[in-house]
Amino acid sequence: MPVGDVLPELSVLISAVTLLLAASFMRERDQWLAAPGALIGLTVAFAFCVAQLGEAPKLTFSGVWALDGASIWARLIILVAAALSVLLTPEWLRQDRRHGEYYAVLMLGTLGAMLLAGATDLMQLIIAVLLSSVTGYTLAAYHRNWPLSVEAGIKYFLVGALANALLVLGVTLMFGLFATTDYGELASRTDDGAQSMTLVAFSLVIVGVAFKLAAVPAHTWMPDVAEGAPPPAAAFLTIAPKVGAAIALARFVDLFPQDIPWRSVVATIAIATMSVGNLGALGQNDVRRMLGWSSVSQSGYALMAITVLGLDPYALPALLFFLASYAVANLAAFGVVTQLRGRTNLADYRGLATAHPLLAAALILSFLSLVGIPPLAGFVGKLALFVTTIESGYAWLAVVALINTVVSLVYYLRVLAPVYFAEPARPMHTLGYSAAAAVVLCAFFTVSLGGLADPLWRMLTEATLLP
Amino acid sequence: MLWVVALFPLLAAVIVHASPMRNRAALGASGCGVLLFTLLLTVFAGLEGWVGRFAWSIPLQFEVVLTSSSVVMALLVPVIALPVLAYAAVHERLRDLNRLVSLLLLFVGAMLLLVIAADLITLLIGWELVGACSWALIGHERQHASRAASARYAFVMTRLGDLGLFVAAMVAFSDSGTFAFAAIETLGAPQKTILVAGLLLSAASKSAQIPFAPWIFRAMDGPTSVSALLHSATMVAAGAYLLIRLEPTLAQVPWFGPTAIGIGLGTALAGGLTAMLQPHAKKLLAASTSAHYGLMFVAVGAGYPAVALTHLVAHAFFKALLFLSAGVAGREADSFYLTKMGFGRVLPITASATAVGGFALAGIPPLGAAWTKEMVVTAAGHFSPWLALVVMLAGALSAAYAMRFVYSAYGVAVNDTSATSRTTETIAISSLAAACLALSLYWLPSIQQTLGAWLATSFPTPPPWETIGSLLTVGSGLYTGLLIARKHPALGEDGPVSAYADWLGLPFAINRVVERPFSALAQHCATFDDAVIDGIVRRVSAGGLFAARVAYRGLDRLADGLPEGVTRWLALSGEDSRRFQTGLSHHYLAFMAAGAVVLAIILFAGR
Amino acid sequence: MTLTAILIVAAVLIGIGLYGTLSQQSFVMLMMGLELMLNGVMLAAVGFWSLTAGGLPTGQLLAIIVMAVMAVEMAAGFALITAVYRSRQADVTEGLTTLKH
Amino acid sequence: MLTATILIPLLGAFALACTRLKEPTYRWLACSVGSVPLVLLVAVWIGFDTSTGASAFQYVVEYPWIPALGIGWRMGVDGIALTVATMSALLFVAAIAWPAETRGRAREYYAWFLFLEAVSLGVFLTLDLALFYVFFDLSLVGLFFLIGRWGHGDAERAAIKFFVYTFAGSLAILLAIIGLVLATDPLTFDMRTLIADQPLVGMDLRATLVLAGFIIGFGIKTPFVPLHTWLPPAHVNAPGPASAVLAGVLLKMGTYGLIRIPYSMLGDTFARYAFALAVLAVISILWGALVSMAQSDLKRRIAYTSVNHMGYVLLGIAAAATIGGEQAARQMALTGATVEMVAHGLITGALFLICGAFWQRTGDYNLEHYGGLSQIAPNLTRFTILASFASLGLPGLAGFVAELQIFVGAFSVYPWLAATALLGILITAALFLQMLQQLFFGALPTERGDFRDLARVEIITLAILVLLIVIIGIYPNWLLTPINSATGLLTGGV
Amino acid sequence: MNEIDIAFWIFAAIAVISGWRVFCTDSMVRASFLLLLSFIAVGLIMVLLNAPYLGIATVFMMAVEMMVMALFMVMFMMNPAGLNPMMMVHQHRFSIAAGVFVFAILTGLICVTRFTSNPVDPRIDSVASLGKELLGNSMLIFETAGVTLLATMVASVILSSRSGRFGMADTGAVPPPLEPGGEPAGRQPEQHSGHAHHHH
Repeated sequence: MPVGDVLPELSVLISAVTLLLAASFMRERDQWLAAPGALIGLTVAFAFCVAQLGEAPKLTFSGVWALDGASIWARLIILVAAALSVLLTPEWLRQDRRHGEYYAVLMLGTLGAMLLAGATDLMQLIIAVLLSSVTGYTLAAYHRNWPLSVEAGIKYFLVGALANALLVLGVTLMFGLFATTDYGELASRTDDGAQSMTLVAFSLVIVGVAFKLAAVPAHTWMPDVAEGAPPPAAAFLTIAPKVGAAIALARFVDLFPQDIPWRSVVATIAIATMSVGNLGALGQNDVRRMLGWSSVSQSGYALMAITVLGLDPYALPALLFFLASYAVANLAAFGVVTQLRGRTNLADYRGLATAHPLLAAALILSFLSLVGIPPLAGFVGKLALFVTTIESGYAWLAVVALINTVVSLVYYLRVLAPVYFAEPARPMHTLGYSAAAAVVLCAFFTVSLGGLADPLWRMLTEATLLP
Repeated sequence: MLWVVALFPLLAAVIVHASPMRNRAALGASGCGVLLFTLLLTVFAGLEGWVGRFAWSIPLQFEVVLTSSSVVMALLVPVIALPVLAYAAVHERLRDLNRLVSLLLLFVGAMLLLVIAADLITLLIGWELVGACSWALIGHERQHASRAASARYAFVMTRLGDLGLFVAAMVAFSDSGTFAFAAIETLGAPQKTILVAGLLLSAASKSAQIPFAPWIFRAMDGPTSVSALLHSATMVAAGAYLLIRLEPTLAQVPWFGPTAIGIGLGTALAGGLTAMLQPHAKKLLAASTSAHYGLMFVAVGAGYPAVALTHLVAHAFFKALLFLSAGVAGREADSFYLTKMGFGRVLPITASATAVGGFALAGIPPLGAAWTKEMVVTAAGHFSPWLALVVMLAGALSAAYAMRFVYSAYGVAVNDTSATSRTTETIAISSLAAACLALSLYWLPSIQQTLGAWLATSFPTPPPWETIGSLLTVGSGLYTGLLIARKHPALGEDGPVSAYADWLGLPFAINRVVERPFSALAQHCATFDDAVIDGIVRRVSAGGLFAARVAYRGLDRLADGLPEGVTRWLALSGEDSRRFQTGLSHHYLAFMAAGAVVLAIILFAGR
Repeated sequence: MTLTAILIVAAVLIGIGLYGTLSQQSFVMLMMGLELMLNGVMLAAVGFWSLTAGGLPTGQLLAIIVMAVMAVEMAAGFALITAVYRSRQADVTEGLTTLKH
Repeated sequence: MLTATILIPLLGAFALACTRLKEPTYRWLACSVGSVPLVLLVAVWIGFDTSTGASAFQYVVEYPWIPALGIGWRMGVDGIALTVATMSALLFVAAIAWPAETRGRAREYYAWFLFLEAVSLGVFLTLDLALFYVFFDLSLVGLFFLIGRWGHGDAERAAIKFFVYTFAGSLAILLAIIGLVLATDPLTFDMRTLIADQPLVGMDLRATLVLAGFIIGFGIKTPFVPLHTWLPPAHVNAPGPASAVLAGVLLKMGTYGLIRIPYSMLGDTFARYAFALAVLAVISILWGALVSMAQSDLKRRIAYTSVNHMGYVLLGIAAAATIGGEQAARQMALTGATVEMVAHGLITGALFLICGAFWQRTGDYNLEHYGGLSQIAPNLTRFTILASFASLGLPGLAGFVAELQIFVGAFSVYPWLAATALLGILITAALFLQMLQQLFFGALPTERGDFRDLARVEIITLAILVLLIVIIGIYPNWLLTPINSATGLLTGGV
Repeated sequence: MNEIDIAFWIFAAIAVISGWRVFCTDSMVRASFLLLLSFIAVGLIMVLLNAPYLGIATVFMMAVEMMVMALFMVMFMMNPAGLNPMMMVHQHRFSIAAGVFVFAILTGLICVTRFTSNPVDPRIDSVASLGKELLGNSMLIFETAGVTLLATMVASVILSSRSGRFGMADTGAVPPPLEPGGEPAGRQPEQHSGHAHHHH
């Protein structure tokens, strides 16, 4: 049993369990110590992941687990996102009695997202989705005494339960058709002409994964979670599962030959997702909810790369880079929200630039990056997306994305305008130092990923997708 | 090197303007000094045969030379400007006098540049500068908005003509690759046609010919000295001069002669009539200016540029003289209406000088102007005898209004009690009168010989019937004028005549046909721009939000209407029904299930 | 007892389950619908295992996975329902409409 | 050298943003930092080799940014870029020096201005398409904040409209750039390579679409009718210096981009649609002039004249692009277009600064509410009259040099269009004279009795601009030589 | 039509009918027991399909689960004993349509799809092979499933337990206030939430 191949996951798991035990023995006022503990665990996992970068891409655990560029990079992004959201947490949950367990759940959620990225077996996929979902519900509902939070949690759950049921159904049908759940064998058996049942099974699985990706038609939980969940958790939930799911989806669709017109399906989902997300965000006066909608639309952009997967060598690197840029920018935005003690009403943001220039700068940077203003990370990500999409002959998709980008600019500016142009009415209280540190880090990444994009990009271009 | 002739006054103008000089004496002296020096420069340049070349870039080459005709003009401009400026220094109000003087110098400089130009661009530059100066001079008294309006009217009207010059330059370059006058000869026939049309257009507008004439009345809002200079040697003269300078080229186009003559005669008659009906001294003179430049057009059109030139010179002197004296009378009467004037007894010198000018205007021998007018008649006669008769008629008209002006302004009248004329004014006026008298030398055959030799042409000899005819017409004209002045001194001040007195209603027509529709058009465009063009943009942006709502409503029916039908949909609160994210989990579930089906359908469709 | 027969029975169960999921207001009843769906799925899985996969162990594992999914979701679901009930006194989907638009 | 030209103000902006000083010090600090690029560019100008056979782009520097995508920090100038960039630098110094109402936020105000200067110069100086886009977008960001924060009236809305509208254009440009660049192998954003091997030759449909993208994008920025309606509100609500920069510098990015990218890199396709562009240009000329004529708002009026003048530029470019035109004429047209960019930058810059002066004194742009100012504000009157006459193309001033060449050049390619466009200068004359009349002539309204004349700083700033306008009008050789060295190459001459 | 077939059909009938009745009964407790019945029937079908282990496992697991569910009803669902009739549904027609549609589609496809016919050899020891699979090829999956179950337990404890080591577990489980001593940001739930309108 090649334990070495899952060292990162193991370290995350072990630290999760450790935290759980520690939390049940630590005194209440020491609970925050779990945060540094979690950071240590994530750092170790990160180190192991980096170590894996060197190795040649391979399938282990008899084809269940992929160690390729895609999964490794995705897991790195997930780990970073998790670490940053951990930084946001301790001050936020200070007075929560179950402070310590939070980190355990978060770690397990991280594990689930990582497993999503690496799964090359349909059953493994199911379990990964399940793990990240069940932890996700918990994180979303973590403010057990706060109506919005639990409401977000149960809505997340209801959508998730059906999605998983459909996923399981799809997988079972797949098994019935091909008598296997292993990607490698699937790829070899899907070649001979697809039956109608295959199409049904395929679309069921797609919906199941789309739920994790917060893509239409299973996107409905995203705005609720973004608004209701604790902002640190929302930051995590809008990023980590999405990253994993994007890779999982890419892996899955890549198995199927052209006589299943999956490109048009993915393209449709992409357009629907980015449009619905943008239209939803357009009228929002609630910043957290707006961020939720905007991250729906961002999934749509990511799907562009999946649409053209295999048509252009840059598709996969573009996807990874875009996910990375999205992750840092989105984290920065949620970080600012957290640091402002969950301030969410648009009007409450008036004059932020005067009250807290640095936070305002971070917010501006993250929003501009989400729009794709150069030379920020988001720009390079979008540029790569557009390049690969157009290169693969899907220029019309790029045009749709372009229009959506313009629309998105409007609602980002609707926030930035009061932030910068108005004067503050009341003093704006902030949370604490670690959240501030997280914000600064994210802003820094947002800038540097754009300015110094080359090393990352060059490494990403080597990334591979198995099988 | 020849550039100096034009650049010196321009530069001097800037210096004077920058200088702290504010009192009359200093300004007058310096201005006159500048003009004198310019005059000397011109003479010297003429003797030395200076030329000038200058280039902005390879295609943009400029050249200035002195031809026989341009020498005459180049001398004439400062000679006339000298007394006018001296007069201005004492006559005009002290406020802004410094600006007035420097503008006058600028005016002269620009005119000189135009005169010595040997390529279309230099010409264009001088041409437009003259226009701009005229704007500043007409609107000189800034506290009156009406003056500025008149200045604008004049400038826009003349710039409309300038476009002709632009076109000419464009044609010349597109065909020959250069702008030099020399190259114009080589143009192809069609290009030449356009070019000549352009030149004629700009000349007509500058020289206040029909239909551009009305601007010259608006120009009367400027100070008297400005009018004097503007009508005699600069602005208005430019048009006629252009035709004289380029006549050999122009004449190569068959239709040029008739057209020029047509414009000229039309203006001569219309202007003469207008002037005769005009009770306003300056406007009377202004109309007569148009008329006389019309005569010059006729001469050029008939192929006698030299004749036109000589007439231009003569006209310059007496017209400047008349304006100056009109200015004195106007100041004393505190109005330019002839009925208020009549200072023959108190200002005898001015009066007699004015008489000289007036007779010259009327074309009474032995004054030089009479000869030049005679030459015009002859030239026209060479083209066709009937033309000669019409020109005589124009002459009669000019005699008539000349008489009216002299008699009313400086005749013996009731309000002829007290009036003063400043010495410098008197000197300026009388010097000009002397010049008018001196021009009587035109009649001497020897002088005519030398002139013809100098201008490389020979003057036509008038057949006797023409001489007699014109003498008779002049006589009858004088009589008519006297009649008007005595019997109907206020003719044209009011009543139906006054309408005709303003260019026979031409400005009214222009206002109705051009100005109003144009401003209306502008307004409509602005409205359209805001309402439609920007409107579309606003719609699009609003459409975004609208699309959001519609999308929600549509999808909401899917998530909600579909399940339970409209009734159920109505059961939800209005806000919910407007948004797709109803907040009701089972809608999300339904939507997801439906979505899975849709995906499958797409897959099936795609096979 | 043919595969088709088994699958049709499964289909019936899935259909009923979906109906329950979409139609029930009470969270608990809704989850019963989900259970029923998964029940059908499980039947189908075993059917496949036994009649098309020639006893390939993966089939059994799949069935177990389905069972796991069922269990996990039940557990999480009940926990959430409890939490909601405590904080909102809500037990039906219509009870939670604060988060919308 | 060019790198420093961009980096110094950029770093200066950040440095300024992090300091705590007194209000006036910021102004002079920013002014001195902002004038460094001007000095450097003048030095570049002096050293610029215009002899025949000299390489088109000089002072080239190149560092990799994303080599995998062929993106790099590439800088270099030809005659056009050099002249336009230098004008922009000068205008920025003027705008910074201009006394502005910073509402207690001097630090950010001047920091944004330096930032804007850096990125705007970047647009003109870069030789890398990706970098071009980067700077192009950043300029929008900078101006968005300047207008929104220090503008007046409904500044926020105007700022957002401006940003969204022009951002849409720039995204169109982005797509076009990608479509263009993807035809190169290996992938590169290097302008010189793209100019050299005209990547889209032979791909008609794709070339057309790419061209359309560029035309829309730059058309919005320039702006041409009917894509111009973002301009008036942006101008009206922007502070004087900002709109001076907007009109003087940012609008040039559109036309400069047209020359630099589609004209140079899509030669054939661009030529095929040159006539359509020329028609568009004439429409812009007449429409801009007409609509401007009907405006009673000082700033709107001048804003619309910008539409008119940029129409001239477009006409020149279109004429220069046409196949079959006389080379000399096409070169003249293109030179004229470039000179018009410079001239319009200076003239309109001056005019908008003057507008700023009006607003600071009265907070009112309505022409109806003015009159007779020449009696109490002679200096203001002087400068305004000069600038207006320059704008209506009076000989001896900069505008004439440009428009003459445009008309003459365009005429031998499109006689009728050029002749029609001539009407533009007539209407412009009318509207400017009317504006002058309403502002300065006639009786002085009582409520304007306390109108201050220009202060010393304002006089100096305007004097420099106007002096330059006059010099260009009388002796433009120093300007025409470098421009011609570039246009000669661009129009296939020596 | 041998006895196995008969048995199958009987079980199938039980599964389906009881499944259907789940949503027609008035008491949730009854509903849960009906569901259990359906599960048991399915489990027995599994036994018929040579999967005794799975069958039995299902039966037991579901038995337990349904007990839990029943407990829930009794704990705090309204109307546990179903004394008065209960019909709480929404989007009813759509749901029926959806159910029928899915059934029809699946059935149709099942009939047209060509499944490879490869029945299991009755003689193999299915349990042993399953064990080998779990600890062999599919070990990672199995392990992950275990982790998932762990996570689920943690999650349900966190969410549902009323009190913890430090007293009431929920106290303080709210966002920090926007201003010290103030309310957390975000909208407040409408008052009417609770046993919301039940439409029929």
